[in-house]
Amino acid sequence: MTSFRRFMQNRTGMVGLLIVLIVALAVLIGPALIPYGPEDMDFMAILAPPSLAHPFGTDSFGRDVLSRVLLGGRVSLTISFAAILVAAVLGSWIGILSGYHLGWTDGVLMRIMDLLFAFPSFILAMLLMVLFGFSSVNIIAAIALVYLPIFARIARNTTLLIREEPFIQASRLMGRRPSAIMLTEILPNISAPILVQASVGLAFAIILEAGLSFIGLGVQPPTPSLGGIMSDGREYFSRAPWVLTMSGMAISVALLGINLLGDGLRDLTDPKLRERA
Amino acid sequence: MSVPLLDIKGLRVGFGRGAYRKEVLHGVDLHLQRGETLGIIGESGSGKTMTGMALLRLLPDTAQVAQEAMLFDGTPLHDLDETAFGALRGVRMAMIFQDPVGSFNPAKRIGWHFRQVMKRAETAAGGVQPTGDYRARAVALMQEVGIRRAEDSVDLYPHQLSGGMLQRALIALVLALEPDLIVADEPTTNLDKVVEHQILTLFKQIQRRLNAGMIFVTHDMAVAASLCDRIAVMREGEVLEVAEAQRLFDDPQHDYTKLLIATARKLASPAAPRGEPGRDKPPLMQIRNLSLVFPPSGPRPAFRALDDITLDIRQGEVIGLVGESGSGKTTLGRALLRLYRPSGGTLLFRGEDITRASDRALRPVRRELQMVFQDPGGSFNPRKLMKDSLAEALRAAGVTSSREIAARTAALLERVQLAPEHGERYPHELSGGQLQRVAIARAVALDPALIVADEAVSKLDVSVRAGVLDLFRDIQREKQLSMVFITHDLEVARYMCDRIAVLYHGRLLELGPTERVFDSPSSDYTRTLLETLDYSLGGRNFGQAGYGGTGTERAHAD
Amino acid sequence: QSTTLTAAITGYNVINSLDPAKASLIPEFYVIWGVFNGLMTFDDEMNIVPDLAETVTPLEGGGYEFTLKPGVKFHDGSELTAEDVKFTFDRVMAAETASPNAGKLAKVKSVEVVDPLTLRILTDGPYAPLLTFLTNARTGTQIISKAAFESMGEEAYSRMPVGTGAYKVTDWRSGEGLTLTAHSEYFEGAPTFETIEVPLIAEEASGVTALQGGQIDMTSTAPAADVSVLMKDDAIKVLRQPGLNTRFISVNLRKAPFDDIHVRRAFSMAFQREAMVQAVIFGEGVTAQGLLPPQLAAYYSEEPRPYMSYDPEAAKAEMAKAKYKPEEIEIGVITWSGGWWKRFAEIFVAQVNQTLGTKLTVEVTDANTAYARQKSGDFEAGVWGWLGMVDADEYVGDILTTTGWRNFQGYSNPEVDALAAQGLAETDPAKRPDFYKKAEAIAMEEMAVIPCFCSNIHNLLRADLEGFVQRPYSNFADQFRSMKLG
Amino acid sequence: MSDLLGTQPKASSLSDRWGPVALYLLKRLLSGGLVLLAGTAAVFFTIQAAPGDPALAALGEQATPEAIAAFRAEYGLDAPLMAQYLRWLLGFFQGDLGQSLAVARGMPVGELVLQKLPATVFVGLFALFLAVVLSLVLGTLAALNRGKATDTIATSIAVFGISMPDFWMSYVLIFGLSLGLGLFPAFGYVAPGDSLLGALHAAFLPALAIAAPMAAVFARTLRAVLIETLSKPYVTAARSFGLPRPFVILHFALRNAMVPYLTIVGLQIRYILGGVVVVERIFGIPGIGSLMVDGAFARDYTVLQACTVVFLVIVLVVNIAVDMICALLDPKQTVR
Ligand SMILES: Nc1ncnc2c1ncn2[C@@H]1O[C@H](COP(=O)(O)OP(=O)(O)OP(=O)(O)O)[C@@H](O)[C@H]1O
Ligand SMILES: Nc1ncnc2c1ncn2[C@@H]1O[C@H](COP(=O)(O)OP(=O)(O)OP(=O)(O)O)[C@@H](O)[C@H]1O
Ligand SMILES: [Mg+2]
Ligand SMILES: [Mg+2]
Ligand code: NI
Repeated sequence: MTSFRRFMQNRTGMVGLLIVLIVALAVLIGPALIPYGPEDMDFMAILAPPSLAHPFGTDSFGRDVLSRVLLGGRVSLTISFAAILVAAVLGSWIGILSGYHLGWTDGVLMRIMDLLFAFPSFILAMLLMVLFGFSSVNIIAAIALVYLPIFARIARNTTLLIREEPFIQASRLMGRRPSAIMLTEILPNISAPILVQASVGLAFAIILEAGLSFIGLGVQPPTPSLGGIMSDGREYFSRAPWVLTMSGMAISVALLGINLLGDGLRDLTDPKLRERA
Repeated sequence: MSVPLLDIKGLRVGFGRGAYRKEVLHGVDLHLQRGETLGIIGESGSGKTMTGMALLRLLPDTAQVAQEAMLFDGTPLHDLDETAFGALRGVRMAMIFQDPVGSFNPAKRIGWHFRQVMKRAETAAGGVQPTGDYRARAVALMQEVGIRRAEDSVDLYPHQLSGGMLQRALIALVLALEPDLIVADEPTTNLDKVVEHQILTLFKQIQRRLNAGMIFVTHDMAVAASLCDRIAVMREGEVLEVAEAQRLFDDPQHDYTKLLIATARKLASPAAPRGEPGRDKPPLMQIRNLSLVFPPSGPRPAFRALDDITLDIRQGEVIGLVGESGSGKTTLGRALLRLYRPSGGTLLFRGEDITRASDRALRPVRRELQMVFQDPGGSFNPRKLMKDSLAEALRAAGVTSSREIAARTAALLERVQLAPEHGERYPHELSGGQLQRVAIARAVALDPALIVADEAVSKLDVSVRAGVLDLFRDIQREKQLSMVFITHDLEVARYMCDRIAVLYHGRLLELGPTERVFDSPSSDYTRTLLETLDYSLGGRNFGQAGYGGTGTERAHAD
Repeated sequence: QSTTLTAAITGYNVINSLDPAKASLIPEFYVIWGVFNGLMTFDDEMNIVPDLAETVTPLEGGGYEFTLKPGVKFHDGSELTAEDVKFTFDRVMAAETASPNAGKLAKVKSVEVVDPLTLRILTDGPYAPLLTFLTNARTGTQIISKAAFESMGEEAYSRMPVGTGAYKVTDWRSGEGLTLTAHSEYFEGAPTFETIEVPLIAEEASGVTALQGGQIDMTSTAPAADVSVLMKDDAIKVLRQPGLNTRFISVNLRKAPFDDIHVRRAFSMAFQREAMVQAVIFGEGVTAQGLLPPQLAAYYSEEPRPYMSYDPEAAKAEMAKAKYKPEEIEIGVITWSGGWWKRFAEIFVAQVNQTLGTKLTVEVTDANTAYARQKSGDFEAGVWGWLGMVDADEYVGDILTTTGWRNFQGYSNPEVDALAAQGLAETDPAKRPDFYKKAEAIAMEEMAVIPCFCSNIHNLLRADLEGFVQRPYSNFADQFRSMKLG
Repeated sequence: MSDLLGTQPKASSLSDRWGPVALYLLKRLLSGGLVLLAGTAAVFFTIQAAPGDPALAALGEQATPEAIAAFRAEYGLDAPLMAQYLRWLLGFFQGDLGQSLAVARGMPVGELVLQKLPATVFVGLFALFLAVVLSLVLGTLAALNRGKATDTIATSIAVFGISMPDFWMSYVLIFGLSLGLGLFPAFGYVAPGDSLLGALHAAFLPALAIAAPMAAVFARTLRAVLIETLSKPYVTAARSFGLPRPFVILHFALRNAMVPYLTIVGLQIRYILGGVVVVERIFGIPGIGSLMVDGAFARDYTVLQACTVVFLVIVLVVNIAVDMICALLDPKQTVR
């Protein structure tokens, strides 16, 4: 309750939340409100400029760009969200395991994370896509693998920080099982930095997904994704600049919201900032 | 009297705006003469630091400061703009901060700090040609404050000096500025008693030399008593009373002052001798030649934290573990509980060897060995209600029925003199004293045979300390627990313990009944340690002996 | 006048080998055309005319006798002789060379040197496309220097080849570009530009911005979407014409559901080819109803073919005759992630699904996987198309005959095989097209592939650049010699 | 009470601090080597598991079956996988990265990589430089004017930067600054060896496109860290000595904010390298990122392996360098 109140005070966070909510609402119910489906082709209106009928214009198949951007946004957000979720859950688990047990477990797990982390993110994702084929599931897996080591490291470091905390020691002294300690004592207390990282990661995941789709390694058509629409729009930019511009601005707005929200969350969870606020 | 050096009236400091505004000083009045020392005492959070910071305009931007008057040597400070004030700060007024380690730029050597400060002092004095030989002057100053091998020390980084040395260096820095007003904000709280003693001595000398006015902030009654001419008592942003040091102790006006003084006196008076409990019973825990080596990590070599410790803990006795910071008290405590695995020696619990027992094998024994930690806040999962933390412990003790758990939780809370509603709170919603009570309750819930209390009261305010100590002692007697009481506070050790063990560099230097150790210590180190009690145990004669506020200077043989 | 021209190859950035026998990628030929000459060449009207050859005389029983132009110099200054020509052809034909272009000379029995400037190519019976295959096009029969090749070795030669062309390669930065320098002793006179920089620009769109930004002077291709806009730009000259190519849906006739002719016909009638041309290549092309493109004018059949136009009712009716139910057809149409190829599959799938109620999906992979799967027969349907093929046999013979090496769809009809064989042997240009037209008609009736459209080819030049004559097979470096800034 | 004030450590000389550094370096290099081995093995076996064939990429869609067979024999692609990998590994240890299969058929990969590396390094460093400079300015301005208009503006710029994916930024820059205003070339790369000014001019837009999101991340980090150091007691102490404000900001606040700042910079190197790949393609920069993309698409595993090695080494070197700089800047830690 108090943290919610504190969040309400945070102007950045609130603006971010507002944008995110609007974006979420738009991508969730927006497509249903538009008279054109994102896959409805109209060969009479190929590359029509923005108008009242098509506020974002149409693409090369005469599809309504607005409805494609909205649905594409939904797809991109879903993929990024799923990827971050997978990375966060798996990464936290690996990190806690590593940080709690240390020693051998830690060595092996962290070397694997190091390996993943050594690859430039985009290249790692790209390689995975080329190797395992293009599909939404593979994109999710690729992005998740890119972020896995980040979450694992954060979880491990925070676990290391609190594993010597008296309340953990007290738990150990009660003779509780390590798994129980990890689950009920450690996990709730490292969730804040994980959450903040997740919000930052979400923005990067969207960029990564869009980047992959942009160079043609994205979801399968006709499903739109923001990067895919941009990639198409880039091809006929000089003829129909609105496709790239509108989808590009859409992605920027979504990222803006998520970033601001992330800032707000960070301010909220960082005890140092909190003290001084 | 002449114009006071400092005259503050109606100082108010607040943070935040609008509905979120929180005032932390509600109109503070203080005044100070040249050469005089004004003590400010009061519990943590009462606004002592804020007063000093407001005076030097060092508060963060988020703070709003208002005052009726603030005169420095007759000049109204509040009329000065940033530039004019900047010309005063660091030149005529200076502050010594609570945390000497934090006051130095960790990236720069000690000498660098001196050079910058001296340059600044020269510019302020309008000195055109810099004297240049900052280093020599720095060394001289450092020698003056009693830093040995000052030549070498100026080339060290702050983290390479001990807290005591840094505190001295900080004082030397302020000396270099030669101010008229020194605000010293708890300059010795972080130091152990031995060092504190030296530094306070030094302080007085310097003040005398500069004939400066000094505001000395502390929460330690004894220190204030022995150092200050006048003492102001603060609580919750208000000055409750100001009086001559002697008078304050003889005739406190305010209830809060009375409470503070009573608590301090109580701790200072030795407990009634209790003999040596458990002498005839078999020892609960036998420690034989215990040693512990921390393995090397990164660039740091292996470190022998415990060395050949032999000690029996008898049923129902309280052993005090004292020694300077870093001597291995905590490490020994944790080794006893098998939170660390000893590197050598044996550890027998009820005759059973647990030196190398695996975590799994230890689990049944664990409940018998409990710990109460220094940081009451940190020893609870911040995301759990207090009653859930207690319930957790009860479950670990084998209680399964939820009705019984509820009943026992309530009983435990009651036993540590808390209301049931305290169980419904989160850790941050309780005060330190209350938290430590719950911590005791949790330890007791498991029905242990041994409790290790690691600096269990050092983070608590003086005013609540005695209460918690009494609770400890009551429960210990009631349940006939054995207890290892770790502290660096000799008063506390004497108040609580049956036997005292003195650790020094990981070795057991001395072990004996409390009375014996205090009366006829067998090692030099213990003797040195006890010397510090002379003033801190001023309870025998508060306000009389001291560092010569108004009294005579205390002879001190070095 | 500047003596350097920057002519970018756009849409590609890999050149592996400039050895004609080994070359097979389009950008490789783009360069080879300027570095080498063939015995023959195409003139501006796409007629085959002698290039290094002076005279060409048909021989009884198949083959030709060629006399060479005297005094033709290689880049290293040595003179071209019949030995070089024989060496070139023998090498392409030799099994150990494993030349991807060996098929062009498959019917050649032997190459005989008569005198230093005369040679004979003997074939197994009449072999109609031979002269076409000896042109300086995507053929691999460009003449190399025997002496230089033998002294340099294949590896080095393939990077710094010695030819007779107007330009020689003087620098080659892998994946990045090449520098060509004028061959001053070129047999038709020294070229205008001293140096030609040939950067390789992977993204066509980047090529356009580079041209607009003045970093390059011309491109080898243009993104179809930009063409209409660029034509309005006075600073840029757009060359365009229908190209020698056909884009089609390759269907696997060995597998369900395309083993059923009715499915293929239904599919062919279920989509609008005109819309496809608009949406996929922005009108830069024409619809196709067969494999032979309009640019092979003599071979092109204008009269409408059945099943080749959009007719939803007929499509449904045809589908009803099939043994498969439309809603049970859940196959993927393979395409790859390069620009319009993806849209090609996408619009096909969308329209067919809409008309017939099938459940086709688009299966985007990368180009390499798409190639591999088509070649190995691991596919149901995919978009496909060949580029720069200059002889009718390369369409009908290679794609539609049982043993044709481009026949990925597994089509087999003895009648078509026979007609193709006859066409191969018919040297009379007047009679030859008939065989191919007939063969194509049969195959299209059976819908061996589903033809979609032919796309235009483009070159973009800065407005003052002149002398580039565009050929429908999409030529490039062969024109550098005649180019100048006007 | 004579010597209770603690032992006196010696002033630490540089050689004292570099002693453990050598050991640390050795350890890092060793573990880096292991990562390298694992990385190449992972890349090799996954690329082999993927569909596609380098022969097709090398020979194009016109390739005849005979040509493909000959190609496979020529490059030993018909040998068992393990044997192929071991052969590569053996070569690697002898400094031979093999021949490119498809991207630049037959060309020694080492040579190829050396040809491409300078462009990537140049653009990457340029981007890093821009990101650092931009972020230092923005972050410091924001932190010093916390809560004021300047802070809002600087933070907004930073948030805006993060909200622009590099490829989208590239287009905005191309159409705005290049084709629109004609300030910078839209395409192409000039080697710094040919003309440093020309190289900077040509690489400005791509570097900026990569740098913008990074600058934003750095700036936000710096702002947060700086706000934290500004509230450190030593800053208050420095003010209480009356030291001038700019001096305090520079030598107390910024100086101590550098370690966490640089740590973040080091961590972001993988994004910079990733950004380079996309931006290289858009701007036609002949770098190692494009090479790796081509290698992946062409299944040219020798090229891919070599690029993997290069990228892993870059990341390793940068991280070690950052650690070293941090160790140098922070007297407390010799090395972490
Ligand atoms: N930046 C700040 N914002 C809001 N409140 C603050 C801030 N700094 C201090 N306070 C509050 O002001 C009050 C007085 O703090 P101050 O530091 O003066 O106490 P103190 O008497 O020095 O305590 P201690 O003995 O613990 O040093 C406390 O309640 C504290 O929480
Ligand atoms: N986990 C550890 N690894 C390495 N060295 C340690 C570790 N914990 C403590 N030490 C070292 O062991 C020594 C003893 O530490 P310990 O915490 O027991 O001291 P202490 O007497 O409790 O001091 P304090 O009064 O400051 O709490 C110290 O020098 C400390 O630096
Ligand atoms: Mg304070
Ligand atoms: Mg301790
Ligand atoms: Ni002494």
